Amino acid sequence: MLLRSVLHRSVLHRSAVLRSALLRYVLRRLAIAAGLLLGSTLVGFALVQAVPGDPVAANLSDQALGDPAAVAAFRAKWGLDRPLPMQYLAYLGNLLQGDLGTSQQTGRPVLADLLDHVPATIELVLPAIVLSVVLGTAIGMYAALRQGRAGDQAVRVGALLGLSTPQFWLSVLALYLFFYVLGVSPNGGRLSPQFSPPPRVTGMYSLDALLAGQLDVAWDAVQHIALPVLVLSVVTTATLVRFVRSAILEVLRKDYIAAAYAKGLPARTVLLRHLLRAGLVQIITMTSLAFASMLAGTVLVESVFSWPGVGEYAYASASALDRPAILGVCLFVAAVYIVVNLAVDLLYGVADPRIRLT
Amino acid sequence: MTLRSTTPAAVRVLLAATLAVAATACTAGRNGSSGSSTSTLIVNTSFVYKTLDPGRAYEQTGYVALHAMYDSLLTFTGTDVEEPKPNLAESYTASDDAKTFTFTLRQGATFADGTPVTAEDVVFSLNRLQNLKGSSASFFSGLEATAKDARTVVITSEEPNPTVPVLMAMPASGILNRKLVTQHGATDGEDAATADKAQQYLDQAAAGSGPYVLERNTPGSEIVLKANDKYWGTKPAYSRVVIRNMDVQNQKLTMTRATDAEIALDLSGKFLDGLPETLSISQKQDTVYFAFLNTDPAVSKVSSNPKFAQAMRAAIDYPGLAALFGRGGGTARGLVAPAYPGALGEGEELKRDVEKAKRLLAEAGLNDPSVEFIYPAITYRGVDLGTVATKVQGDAAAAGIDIELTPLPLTAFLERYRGGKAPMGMTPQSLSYPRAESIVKVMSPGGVNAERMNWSKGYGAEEAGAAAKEFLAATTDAARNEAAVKWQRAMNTDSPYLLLASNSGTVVGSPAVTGAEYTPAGWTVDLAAVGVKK
Amino acid sequence: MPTTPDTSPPAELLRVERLAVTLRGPRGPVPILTDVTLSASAGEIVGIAGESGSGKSMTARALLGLLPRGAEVSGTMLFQGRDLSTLDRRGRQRVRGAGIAMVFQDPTAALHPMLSIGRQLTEHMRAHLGVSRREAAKRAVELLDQVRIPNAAKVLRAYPHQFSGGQLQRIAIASALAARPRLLIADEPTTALDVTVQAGILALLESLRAEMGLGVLFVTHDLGVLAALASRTYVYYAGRIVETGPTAGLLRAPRHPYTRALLEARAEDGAVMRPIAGRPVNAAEAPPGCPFAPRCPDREDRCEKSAPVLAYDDGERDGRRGSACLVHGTGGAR
Amino acid sequence: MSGALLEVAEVAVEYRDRGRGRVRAVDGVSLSVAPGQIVGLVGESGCGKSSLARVAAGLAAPAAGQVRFGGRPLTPLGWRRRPRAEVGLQMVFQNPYSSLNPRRTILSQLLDGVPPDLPPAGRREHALHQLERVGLPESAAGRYPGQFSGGQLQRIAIARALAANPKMIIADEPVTALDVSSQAQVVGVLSQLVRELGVGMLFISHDLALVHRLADETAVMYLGAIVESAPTRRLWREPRHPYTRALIEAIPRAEPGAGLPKVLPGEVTRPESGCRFRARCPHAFDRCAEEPPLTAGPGGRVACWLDARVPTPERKGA
Amino acid sequence: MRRPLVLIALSVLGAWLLLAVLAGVVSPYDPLAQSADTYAPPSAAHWFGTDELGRDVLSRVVHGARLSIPLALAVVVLALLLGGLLGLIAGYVGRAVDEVIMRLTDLVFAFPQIILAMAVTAAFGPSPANAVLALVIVSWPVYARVIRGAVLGIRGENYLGIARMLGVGPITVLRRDVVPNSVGPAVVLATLELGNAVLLLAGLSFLGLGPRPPAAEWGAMIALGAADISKWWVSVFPGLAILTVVLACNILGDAIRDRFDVGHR
Repeated sequence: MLLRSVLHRSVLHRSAVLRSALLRYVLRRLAIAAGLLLGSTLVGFALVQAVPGDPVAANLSDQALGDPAAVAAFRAKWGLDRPLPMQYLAYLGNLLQGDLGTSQQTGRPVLADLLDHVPATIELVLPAIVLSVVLGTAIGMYAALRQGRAGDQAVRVGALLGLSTPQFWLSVLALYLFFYVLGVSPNGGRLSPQFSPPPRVTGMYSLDALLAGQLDVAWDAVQHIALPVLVLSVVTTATLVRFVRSAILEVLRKDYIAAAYAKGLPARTVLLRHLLRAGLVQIITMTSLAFASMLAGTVLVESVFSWPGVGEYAYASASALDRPAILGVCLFVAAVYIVVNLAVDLLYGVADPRIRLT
Repeated sequence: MTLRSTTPAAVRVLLAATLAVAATACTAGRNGSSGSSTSTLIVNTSFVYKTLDPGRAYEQTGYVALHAMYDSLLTFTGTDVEEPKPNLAESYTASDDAKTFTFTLRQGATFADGTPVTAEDVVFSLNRLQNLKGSSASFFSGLEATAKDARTVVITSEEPNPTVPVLMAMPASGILNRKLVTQHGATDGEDAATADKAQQYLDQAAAGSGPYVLERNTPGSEIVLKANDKYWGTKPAYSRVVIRNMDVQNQKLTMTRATDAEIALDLSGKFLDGLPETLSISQKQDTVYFAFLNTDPAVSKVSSNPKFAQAMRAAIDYPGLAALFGRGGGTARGLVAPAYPGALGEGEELKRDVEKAKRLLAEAGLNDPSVEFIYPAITYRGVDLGTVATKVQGDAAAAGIDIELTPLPLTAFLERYRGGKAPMGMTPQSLSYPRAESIVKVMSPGGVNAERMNWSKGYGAEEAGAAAKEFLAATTDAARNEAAVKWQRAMNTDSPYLLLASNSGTVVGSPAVTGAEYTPAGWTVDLAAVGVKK
Repeated sequence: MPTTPDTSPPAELLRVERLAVTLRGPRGPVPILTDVTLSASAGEIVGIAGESGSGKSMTARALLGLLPRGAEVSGTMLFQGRDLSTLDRRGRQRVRGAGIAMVFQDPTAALHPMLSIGRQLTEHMRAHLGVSRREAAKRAVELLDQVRIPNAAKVLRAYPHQFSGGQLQRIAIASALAARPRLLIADEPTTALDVTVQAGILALLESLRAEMGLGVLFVTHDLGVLAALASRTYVYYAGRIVETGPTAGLLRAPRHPYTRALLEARAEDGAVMRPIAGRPVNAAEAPPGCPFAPRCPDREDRCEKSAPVLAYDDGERDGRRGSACLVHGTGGAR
Repeated sequence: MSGALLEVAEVAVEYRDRGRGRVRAVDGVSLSVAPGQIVGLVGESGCGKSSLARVAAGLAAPAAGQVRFGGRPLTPLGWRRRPRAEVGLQMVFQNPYSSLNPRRTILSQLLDGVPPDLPPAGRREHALHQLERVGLPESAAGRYPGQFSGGQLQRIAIARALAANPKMIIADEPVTALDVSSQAQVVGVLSQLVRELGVGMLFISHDLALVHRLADETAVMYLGAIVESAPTRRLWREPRHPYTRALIEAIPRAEPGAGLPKVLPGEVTRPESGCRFRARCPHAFDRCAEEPPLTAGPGGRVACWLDARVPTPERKGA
Repeated sequence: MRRPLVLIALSVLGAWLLLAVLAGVVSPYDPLAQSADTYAPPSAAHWFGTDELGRDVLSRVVHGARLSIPLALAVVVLALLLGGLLGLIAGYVGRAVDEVIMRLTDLVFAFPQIILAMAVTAAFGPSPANAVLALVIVSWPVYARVIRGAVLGIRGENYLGIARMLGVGPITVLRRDVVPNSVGPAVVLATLELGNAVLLLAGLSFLGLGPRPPAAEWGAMIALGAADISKWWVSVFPGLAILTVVLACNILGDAIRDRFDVGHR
């Protein structure tokens, strides 16, 4: 390490090297992401092959099953008459053209199904992740700064409680309490019945309604979003609080924080600039992890809140053993995860000059 | 909310029986006290939907919408399924041998675009239906439609077939606007299964002559219909119908608060408890639940023993099972659901006798028999089949029978069931069209369904077979109904089928609607018949 | 050149009297410093020597109010006549950086890895001196020139990982000097560096002292470094001062056995490296009596019973020899 | 150098550095150690001395050159058990806390290196004897590393190496991590060993003063190469390479009036060509644009054009 | 405050273990016994009420411990073994092997746990064994990474090199020096993951992918109760059971981590 730093010191004067280093970093990340994407198609494909049941038997009526022509037509349509590697290659080929196959359940292209379900999930996950990050960072920092005191203890216990609550149970409780008993929240779903979905731009009702100037629809959509977002945020916030707390505690022990105080900087500057900045890389990492776990959480939460999102679709596909849909969802989710990770890696470069500049 | 077993899938379970599956939820919402226009009817249902192409659709939600968009030659009105009524055909005649049927088309009926409905459209639609080789095509096999003139259609059947008029009332035989759909890739040729490209178009547009046309279709979320301006008949009461995907739980909550025109199609069982008195509830017992036993000793020494079937039949707590289904449930009588012609009458309910069950087991030399019991892990009509299976298990345990439950995803269930290797299992069944014909065909010895239990001889096969033969030979509805009763009694006496209970389809209407009636005809509710309460 | 007081009497910057620090440990209070009395003047480099755990770094942190939470401080710490322990938060902020600045042992750890050098040089400058961004940047360039970092303008935009340890320590010193402090506490600033680099830092500190009249409190474990740099030296052992005096005299004729042992354990040409028996203790582990007694070659029975106090040759403290030894010291037992 | 125990011949060590290709940390270093001899290797951090130590000990393979131990080429550690003959080459590391497995008793770790040909009863005896050698009580054997101070651990690490009856010990900064008081103890143990057991030792340190105290022969490394090597006394008294001189002058002396140590200007940066010390050398001249060879003479080896023995390069047109 | 918390957590977990062992004795009813008294709200006869088949919710909650706790333990132990082995190999052997194993963990990480577990159980059919299998498949990479990290962390430790130089074979070094010094963090992680495993298992059961009916499994019970949220007692009590077990596991895991000072993953 020392050796390296000695040999690299003169880098400062060689901006060409610098730029190519950044470029190489980005390219390497991209290559890894691409490899992972390819790998995830293979895993997904292999997984779906393990799904039992002859899709032909599951999808044709008995009459049709008795008709060899109908069976052959079905097999040809789904490429089931070719050997597995060929099926995989065909799948990859279709994938490259944006064709994820057709859901056996809905009879629609999986991509179209996903495009319908994804915005609904984004509408939940995006506010939930923002809320969690803001709350998690603030509370985590607060706890770290009051380490060992009552406030810290309360936060730690609260975070543990949040982590230990089953999300689906919390959803049921929340719905029972806020809708059934108190009546302050709307029931599940994305919109109250008296409203029609706004014209589709993003697919997110609240946003689309705003874009269309339908304030009442937007407000109704927001009301529907509130409860599932809160439930989703509980676990993620708890996770982040714990991560941020320990990350900040680690930074607090660093000399450069003592140095910042020793320079006579106001506490606020030290907290917001020095402490938070140093914890940033870790917070970004944790956020990406939290994002992945939140995507998973949507399966359970969406199912309770009747939310037609990706989680719901994933569950429906899995219970119906709808192979193209299962594969589609898996790939979609994996792709999101990989892309988020790529983004995080690239963000590291922005957040941490050590990555950016070497 | 979606539970472990609510599954959006429509799957054919039996030859002539549908298993419509309660679906996952989607857009749901509190029924606001204000806002919605009185001319909009909201239909809350768990979507079971694949397409709005009449030739391809086979699912409950699709049928509800299709019946409102596509007129067929005949139809059923209200909740009555005894006698097909005129629709696009103002009258029809049948030959004595039940092989030739002549339909005369109504004058002045037009499609939504104003084109008149002609015999050619009818022939095209029926040919397309058969050649698409979709799920309902088989019911129409052996039929041939010809246009005698612009207003006359003759349908001939190879076999004597008194059910042809009933088939002409099915949503599948809805008449399409030939000119319009051929422009969008439809064909009625032999190769329609591959050559027909009209499904995408039909999913987003209506090409029928029904009281409603399609305004918008968001699969999985909602189907919006609007009144057909050019409708030839009486205008429907509501100018707009929103069929929206909502799981059962939310349907209940929504209906509880509903003040506007709103109906729910999937509230059944316990979900009907505690609904406000002001709501209308219409039910028809059109589904039966039965267990089946494999008669092959190689599969199971236990289930293949006819005495075991008898013991099970005596062990089941029929009223208790029926109670699981709430107010729509009925104590088991016969394999033909009470809503249909030919059902067994009241007083023929099956009875529990645990002592008899134990005695039978002892006679059969079966000590603490244990047997696997498969069932689809879904919720059907608001009842988790797992709960039903668990109840059966509990009842059997009281008689000393150990049942090992194996819930399976629907497709996996079907595969095992069809594979003929499952020792025992359970499934609900309702009819694709309101006649006993199909179940008699498939469940009698030698039928597709009976073969899955390897049931061809013994185990009461002779008596059941004879009753089935008698049924199929009958050329009138009345004769067939009589034969169906006989057949069911035989099946209840000795067969590898254990009838468990019957259950109802339900339509719940808000106080603002009238005529929200459940029909066992296939389309659940006639949307055009729903009225506004004054 | 070793420093000698200027012709005019130097202004006293720092006066610490009977400083004691106790930390809160898991099993009750832990003494860290006991009865520390020292002073430093402008234009003077004062050395604090001792092994790890002797409390020399804690003295530095106590002066800046950077002790861990729960630390208890007694005694007085006067900086330019003001008692540091009575300052409020704002007052402490003003003293930190602008009055007393600090340079840490490991320069790679003491600079924030994700903030640019420019920001770390200027942020407190703007707070303390009220200068504009532009002026601050200008001053930062001057400072970098002063600590002999070439290419100053470019360096401002760079980040710490792009520099070697020696360069970083210069930058850290520049940063410490940014708000024109009067006293610089250098806590083992060269321990992590190579000898050739260390030589540069020592020369830099000496020139800063000479040119700016900076007072420096130089903390180290290496008496050799102090020989070259410090006019006066305090030797710490187990959280207290065991010997003090002008550096030259202290090295020439160490009085306390510990000072002598430290010198003899050094590897230097000619001399034999003589190990000190046992191992160093910190204030909390110190036995009653003289803390060095268990390791002391000249130990007498009384050493284990009573603790010696630091006593001075003629009662006047500053600049005078003093040692806390019952056997060789000037003072007696407490 | 026929009697050499350890011979390092033209060894190079390279690191693969992401995005920068290969980095040469050690660039053609040769040195040898005879039985009973202590060779000191001095250099500042990053000069490659630790990389060289690992290669010399067989922990890593050199990128070029060869290491011979007892006349035979040394096989770098791989997936096979180390040949018995090479167990005679041992190493003591800088960080004593990392040199012992914290979860095994001292005895069990001492037994690791005890020659297998000893009878079972003698093995324990042998192990305990090593503890005694480094001045620790036998009772230490049953304890765990966590119960010892750094200085004690370093002595245990030495005992552990001794258990294998080594002929040669490579000590890589063995006292740098220790307190002043422990340093002297460990240095004492090491020098005593060489005297008593006649083993050879390569003593690596950044502390020229320490090497001066201990080594018979001293080699000075700068940026991956040896710039000067000579008998320690001579090297200390009249350093011939400017870098050696700078090193010596930078050492602060705990003597009254010693004055500030001399400052070596510049940074450790390898020039594109020529003498690697050229940029910082106060005496650099034209010729230094070419790299001086390490040339042997009566008083040792030196790589500097200033030294009279270094042959004048034949330059075209000069 | 930490200590009493740990004590409470210990006693809660102990109580659950005791309940699991003594379920047959302490539960007032047969958890599978059906009765006509369906959906009875909590009362003196049925403290936690009854469910849709008239089964006693209290008895089912108590018996649920018998399923959830051992299954969660199985998940954690198997994942620790599998992940530990792969992580050890990756860290110790390094190079290509390491690369392959780590990319494999990346791949598994790319699929959110519950979704991958769902797909796996969908593929192999719902059953306790398959739920465990699915969760092992999705959770081993965590252990692999932690162990690999620990191995890499100690790979720089001199005692490994010294042992090899003393003539000890690589496998012996692995066994005596590498394993004991690298499993610590993974074992600590395992205690933290125990609660997580309970949650995931309950989640799978909630989706119908766990033990078969009529087994009393907490997640499945919540699902049944959620079918009609007005019968709150059917889902509230099993949920509380999960909450207490998971919370106790997490508190203990935290305490153990603090004790052994092992950082977050």
